[in-house]
Amino acid sequence: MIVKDVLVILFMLGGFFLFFTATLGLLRLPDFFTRLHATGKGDTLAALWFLVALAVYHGFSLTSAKIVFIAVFLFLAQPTATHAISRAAFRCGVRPWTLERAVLLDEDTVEQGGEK
Amino acid sequence: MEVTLLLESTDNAFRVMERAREHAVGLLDTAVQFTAEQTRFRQEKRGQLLFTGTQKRKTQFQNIVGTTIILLAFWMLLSGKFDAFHLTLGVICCALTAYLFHDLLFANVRVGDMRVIAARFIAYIPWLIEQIILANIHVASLVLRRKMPIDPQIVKFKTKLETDISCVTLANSITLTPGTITMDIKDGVFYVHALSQKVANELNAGDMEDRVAHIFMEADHLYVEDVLDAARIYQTLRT
Amino acid sequence: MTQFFVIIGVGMCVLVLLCLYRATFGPTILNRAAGISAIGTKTLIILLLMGVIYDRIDMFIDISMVYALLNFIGTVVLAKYLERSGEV
Amino acid sequence: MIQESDDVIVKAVARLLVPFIVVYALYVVMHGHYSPGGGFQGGVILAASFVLLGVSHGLEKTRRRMSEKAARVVSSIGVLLYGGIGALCLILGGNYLDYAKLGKILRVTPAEARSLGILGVEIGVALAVMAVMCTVFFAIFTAEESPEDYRSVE
Repeated sequence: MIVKDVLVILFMLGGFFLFFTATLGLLRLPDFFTRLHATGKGDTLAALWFLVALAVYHGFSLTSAKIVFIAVFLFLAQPTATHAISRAAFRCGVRPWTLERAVLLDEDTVEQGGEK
Repeated sequence: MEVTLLLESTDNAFRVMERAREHAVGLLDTAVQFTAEQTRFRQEKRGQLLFTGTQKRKTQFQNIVGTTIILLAFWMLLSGKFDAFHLTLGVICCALTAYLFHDLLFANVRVGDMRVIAARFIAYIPWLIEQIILANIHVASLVLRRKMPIDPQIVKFKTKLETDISCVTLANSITLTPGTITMDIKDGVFYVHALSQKVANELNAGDMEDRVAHIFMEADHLYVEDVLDAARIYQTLRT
Repeated sequence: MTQFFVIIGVGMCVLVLLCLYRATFGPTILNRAAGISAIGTKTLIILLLMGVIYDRIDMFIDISMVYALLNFIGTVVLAKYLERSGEV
Repeated sequence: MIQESDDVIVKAVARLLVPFIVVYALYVVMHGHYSPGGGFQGGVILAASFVLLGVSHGLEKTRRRMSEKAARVVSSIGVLLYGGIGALCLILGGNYLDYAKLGKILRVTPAEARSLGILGVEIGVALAVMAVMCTVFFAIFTAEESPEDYRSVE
């Protein structure tokens, strides 16, 4: 019983920490694409940790199977949503933020993305 | 005297071995020819069937039945009630859905090697989760530092993957792993937004692409599979 | 254990408020969309935690699944719309 | 008019997810009296699956499954199912939507009749909601448009 509780608490704290860093990244990072880096990865893994913790807490039942299904769905859907919205930005010609010294994009990419 | 005898016998042995090797190669060649001919014959037959329309109706029926079975399993997982009334409802709903959407689930499936693909895919998941954990540690360490050391850039590379499912696996893996997001796919060219120079270099090494190609048996792995098939046919022909 | 869940749930609510900043003041529509998507994931988890606290997880899990679904479809449709209109 | 998207990922993921979403929506409709949800929510999820299909695979493939004409017919059938069950209860001597009275013609106990009646009404509501949402989606996305229109609206 104690082992189960400790596992649940550990997983949940890990998930909460990842959610916290994802939110911080969403607030702090300089432009849209880098913010997507924070939310796209951090939220997926954090949600996975929470779902694992809840499945462990609930024990083996049909509800746990549903929780596993939510996890599978999230792993399929979250990167796809991230890709879809970053693609929309790319096609609309949003210029990614770069360091001063770096070359922005090579010519080909700029043409492809369309200039605004 | 003995020396010449020994030499002669070795020569003979070598000659016998050479002949045996030639025989083996010939047999393998005929086996490969035989299988090729059979495949061609089967394809011709399938073409005839396709021409008459029989094949199409048959595959459609198979698709509907397969989709119904998969959806019924999903329904039972959701419902959790196994009395006759709810099961009947489930069968009706799943059959209706399968009739409406039969061409979606099995659009691009290559027949025959599903079990191997499933096994390899399951073996791929732990590696992916390890990579994702590394990715999150990377992002967390970036965000928590006061001066974020990032150097965003766009990487472009051409992929050798063919089917859409393998492309999705690769793109979603890229999105989930350290510092990279798939921005666009156009005619097999991936545009990837990378968070720093180091990550971009790692991506160009193409480790992940090889793994995905291995799962779905694409590109150069196809060739190996063919050779193994020929060897198996040779075995059966000999016995 | 319930206390722990309540504390985590309150923490998640604070994170949602932080994300709401990006969803409200984000410079462009795309930033707002990213913020709303992040809020959606967190809401899913909050719903599940509420289910555990009220001991009705079999009921709340259906709601959270619908929430995840609509979040995904909403983001994809928004992306498609922006891509067609060609403006951000 | 939406063309078929040239995005491999969204297309493939939509192709894998849509049948499951539809089955999930039907589950929400059918189990409305045990778990949250019911006719309206199930109908909305059904419509969402059609929207996802239309956005990813183009409007042509969606029309093959649910055309505007079919949507009109289905919405009428849904309303008819709802109103018909209610009116049947009136005819059998109860109040509007007094399901217990249905037991007389279904030959079951009042409790079971109530359950079946609620199920029928929920299916009607789901069909109506789904069809109306699909009509709205078609109406919005088939409208003639040009970039200037967007600017003038904004």
